[in-house]
Amino acid sequence: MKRLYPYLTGGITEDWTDYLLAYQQAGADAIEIGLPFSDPMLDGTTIQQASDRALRRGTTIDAILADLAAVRDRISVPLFAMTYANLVFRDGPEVFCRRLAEAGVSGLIVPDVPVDEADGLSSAAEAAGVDLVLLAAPVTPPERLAEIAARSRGFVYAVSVLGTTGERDELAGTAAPLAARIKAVTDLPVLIGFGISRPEHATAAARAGDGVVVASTLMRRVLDGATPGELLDDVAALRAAVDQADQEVPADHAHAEVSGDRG
Amino acid sequence: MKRLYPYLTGGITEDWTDYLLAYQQAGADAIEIGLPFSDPMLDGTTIQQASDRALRRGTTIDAILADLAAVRDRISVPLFAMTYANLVFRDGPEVFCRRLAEAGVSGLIVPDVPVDEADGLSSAAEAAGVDLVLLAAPVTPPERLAEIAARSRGFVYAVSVLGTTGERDELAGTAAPLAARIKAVTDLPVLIGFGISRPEHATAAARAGDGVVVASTLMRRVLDGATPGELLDDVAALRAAVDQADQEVPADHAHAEVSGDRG
Amino acid sequence: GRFGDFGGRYVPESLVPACAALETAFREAWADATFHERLAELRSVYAGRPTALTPAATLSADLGITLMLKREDLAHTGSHKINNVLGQALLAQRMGKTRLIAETGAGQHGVATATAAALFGMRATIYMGERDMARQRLNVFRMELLGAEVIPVTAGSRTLKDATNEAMRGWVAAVEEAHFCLGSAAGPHPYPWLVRQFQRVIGEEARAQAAIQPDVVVACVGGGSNAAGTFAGFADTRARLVGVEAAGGAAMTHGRPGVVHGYRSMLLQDEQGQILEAESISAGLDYPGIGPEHAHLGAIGRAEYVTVTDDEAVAALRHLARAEGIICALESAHAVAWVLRAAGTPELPAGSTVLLTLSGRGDKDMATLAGVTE
Amino acid sequence: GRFGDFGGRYVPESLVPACAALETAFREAWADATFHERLAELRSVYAGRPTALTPAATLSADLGITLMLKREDLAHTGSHKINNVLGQALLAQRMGKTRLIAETGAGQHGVATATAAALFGMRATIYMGERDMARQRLNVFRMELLGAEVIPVTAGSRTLKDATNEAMRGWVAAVEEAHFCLGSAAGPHPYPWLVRQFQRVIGEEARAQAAIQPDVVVACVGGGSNAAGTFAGFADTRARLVGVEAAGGAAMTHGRPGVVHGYRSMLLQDEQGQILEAESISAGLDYPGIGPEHAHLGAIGRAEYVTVTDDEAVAALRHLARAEGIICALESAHAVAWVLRAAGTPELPAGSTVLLTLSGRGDKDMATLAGVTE
Repeated sequence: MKRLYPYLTGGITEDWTDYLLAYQQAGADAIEIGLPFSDPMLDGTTIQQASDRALRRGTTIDAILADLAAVRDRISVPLFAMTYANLVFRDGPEVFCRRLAEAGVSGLIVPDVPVDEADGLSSAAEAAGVDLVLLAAPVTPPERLAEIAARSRGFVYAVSVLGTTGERDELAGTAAPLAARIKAVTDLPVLIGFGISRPEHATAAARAGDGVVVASTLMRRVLDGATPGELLDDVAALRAAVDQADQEVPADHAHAEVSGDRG
Repeated sequence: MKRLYPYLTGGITEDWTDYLLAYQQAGADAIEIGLPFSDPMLDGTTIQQASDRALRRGTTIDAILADLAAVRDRISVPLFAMTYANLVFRDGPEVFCRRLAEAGVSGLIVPDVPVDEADGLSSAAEAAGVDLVLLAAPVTPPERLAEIAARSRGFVYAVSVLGTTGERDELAGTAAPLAARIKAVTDLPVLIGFGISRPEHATAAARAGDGVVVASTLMRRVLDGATPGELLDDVAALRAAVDQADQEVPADHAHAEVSGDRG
Repeated sequence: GRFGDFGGRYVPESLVPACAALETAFREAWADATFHERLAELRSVYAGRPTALTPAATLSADLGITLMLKREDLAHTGSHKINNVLGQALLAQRMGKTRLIAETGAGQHGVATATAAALFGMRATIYMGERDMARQRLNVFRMELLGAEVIPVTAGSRTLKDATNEAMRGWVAAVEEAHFCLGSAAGPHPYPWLVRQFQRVIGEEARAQAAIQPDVVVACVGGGSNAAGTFAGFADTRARLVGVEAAGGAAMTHGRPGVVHGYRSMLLQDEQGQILEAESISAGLDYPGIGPEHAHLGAIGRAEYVTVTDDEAVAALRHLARAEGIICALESAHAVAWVLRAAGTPELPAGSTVLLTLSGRGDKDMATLAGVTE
Repeated sequence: GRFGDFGGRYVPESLVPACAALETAFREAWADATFHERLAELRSVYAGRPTALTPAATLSADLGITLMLKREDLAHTGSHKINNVLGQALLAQRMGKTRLIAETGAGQHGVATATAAALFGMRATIYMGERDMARQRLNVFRMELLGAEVIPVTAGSRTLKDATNEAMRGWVAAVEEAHFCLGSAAGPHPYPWLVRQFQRVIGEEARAQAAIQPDVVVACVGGGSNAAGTFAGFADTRARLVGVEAAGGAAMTHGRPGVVHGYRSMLLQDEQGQILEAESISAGLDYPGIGPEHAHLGAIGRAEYVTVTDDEAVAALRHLARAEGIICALESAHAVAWVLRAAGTPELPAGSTVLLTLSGRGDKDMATLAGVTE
């Protein structure tokens, strides 16, 4: 089954956990929760705005984790935290990972901690029982890709494009070849993220990998005031798009389709 | 008899020659006529403004000399032109001096042609029958002073002060010693100019030399709109002040008085 | 790029190969005599090096010390920034890059980068906070005149911190054709090291020029490239090394360890780990981080870091102008201010010989200063 | 001070002894090795000399010539003006003067004079046209920062011509304590000669630095001090000397002989002999006269004088910025414009080797240029 991991910026609204429940109800296989940082270097405008809004609301990691703990018994899908190194290292990775685990977060994605800098965080995550997900990019060379795949836990995050998060008109041609390269060196699921903006992107990406992470396109809706109910519909549409990939096409066809120029 | 040479900027008003007649009527011994130049380096604010106004009226040397020719038969006192080198050299000093003489101007003062640069002008003036008046300053060294005195014609112009023309609160302490130094080396009349702003200055300066040139204080009045009749009164007052020097005090007393600090 | 506990390469995976390639290229270039020759040639025939070492006669007499000023204000484009960009542009050319991307605060590094791009026939894209663009309109104009594209950054505080984020984002998106020409001794490995190597010409020249070896070497520190370059020339001497921070941007003095812009160092941050905005009158010191080498030099006690207020810096700029006829940058004025304050105290005893780097000229700050004065 | 039919000392008697004393002092100083040593020291440790000679690689390739740029833009305070004021300040000090008086147009000479006064602990009084003060507010601020008194001149066109008159008036009134630090190779004897001697370091350095001796030596000319200094280094060679005037201030091309500001030379004047106002976008060339040595060099055919329009100068400034990464002063851009126009024509045949003096940097002109552009 192809996977769908929608993203939500923690603390974006007072009742932000309602969106989590909606995501789950719409068929999310797991949810990525952004812990907002003042300087989100890898994020495009949408996620920057979402982080800013959450921080201006006065949200903190403590508050987000407390909110999560409060809905913990209603959430059955895995939760991944996505944030930046400075928040992870603020009180040390051990403390940070333990707090995640205590709040029911089972995975962690830190885009500015590449594999070379991941030693301490990796052990801390493992000790706390948290999966440290590593990212691979189209420019990652083969040997390094193998190392990333080997050290990643939970899944491998395939960054589809050279660029930041953000809505795009089409899925990058680099997405499918990267997913294929990663799948060749690991049995972990490979999820494709960055720029999955429309259901057809999700279908195409899901064909190439094991599923998709969708962030900016959803957060754009949240920023524009869409309700959890409306987001439920959005995620349901993505769910259907992802499932379509599962049903229709053998993997090597899919590969051919998304890697071509779709102008 | 002590002399009074009042100054008027040529072409300052439409009927500027009326001021000449007033000056003469009030007892001027000679009149200095400024031929306005765009860059009157040695003149203070008042004469600058007067030159500017005359030039903005569109006056020219030709126009001024034509105006003079028109009143020539009513003027009996000598006329000295005062102007700057560029106007003198524009068509060559010969042409310039001849034009002066033709208009009835008998003398010429060019403050930016010091004795060292005066050769050509000196011969041209002499050929045209125009007296080239040279200036001496408080800083002029003795040998040079003797040369200036020897080469000056008509009178020697003693620049009373290190500074430009312009009204001042008191007569400079440098005036009388300079006049005395010049008188020691020449039989020409020595007229003191620059900063003779009040009748009492005129009295003191006339005691030290053979007379005074008065310019800015009169031009201030003209600029402020005083009529020829009013200027007649001003010049008459100066006349009285100058005459007072003649009557009262022997020359060496005068010298002592003006050279002291008059606080 | 690693200095004890500090430095590192905390960047998105998309940038790791580019950083690695840059490191390799730099190592090769640095070992290549031809590269050094070309760099030396550019410094000499183009950038105006060596810059003068000026004895500050009046100040020395007034303060009872011997003060020498290393005059980066005389370098082409008006600051030490040119040293770094010429090196990086030469390196980028060697790597086959056709475009330079840079962040800028006051615009000095942006102007320097635009200059190098023009000289090398490359495109330049300069990210600058919208607020800084408004404050430094003439530097924006200079960059555009040099053919650079200046991109306004509207995120966050709209200053250098945000411009740096945006430049790195821009680099992520153009990593194959573009070289990120980072302006300070900060950022991911190899930048802090590479920038310091390109700036060490300051310290090395000064050391060779100084008739008496200094007891104290002082420079202002924002990200810290002029200080790093100056200190590098005296690292193996007994000279005290003093870095002067802006009181409102004193990452070393008031910060704590953290990670931003790809490196681990001392950072101004709140209890939550959110990066704080710096507040300095000097745009070049208006930055919440400090180069990792400084964090290390401070940690091991090899260098000292002190702070100076906006008011002290403004007064020092005026004092230097009147005493020596040199209008230095507000950044550099921080170093001057410390000397003025410390001279004759146990911090800087009478009789000391002091070498101070004037990182740049003050023309860019006249509008700011006129505002303060009026 | 006398160059054929030109030059001389057309000043009020009050100034003659001061001019004579200055001449004597200068002759003595110029014959004194100690004076030259001190001047050389100041140039080197303070003013950033020698300035670079930059091969303009891109322009050379594009134009089919070999173009070398003498970089006075890199000198302290941003132009060649510092060469002259350091010499004059040293001379004034030797003469026991305690104050410098100067005229300024764009403010570059005023800033340089204020700088030298600060360095030598003298007072400085700078006369500047009110209109120029409004156009160059930041230079006014720089002068005041350096401790100079800036006196607005409200007479006439309220520009350099009037500031010069007023400075000479100020000198008349303070001739015993003050030295008139004239900024161009103009004015009464000995100024044109003295200023050229202090500026000849430009030409002499360039000649020593140039690998190939130039066929053509080109510089912009207002009063003409940078050109005089440049030409002096090549007077005894076969190089063609080309002075480039602003079309709106082309005293050599459009003027006729006359006397102003103490010297006889070519002047812009009307039929009556009234001095005309020049009209150039470049404040430094916005002057109706030209130094008498240029008038002489033109008269005897040793140098050629050509003109360039405002538009050509602005375009040349942009062209140089993009091609070589150097933003030069609008004044200097006139020289660049002529080369751009003439290269490849019989005026400046392909294959020529050209030495061009960039008299100053363009920072001061950014506001003007932004106005032109917007």
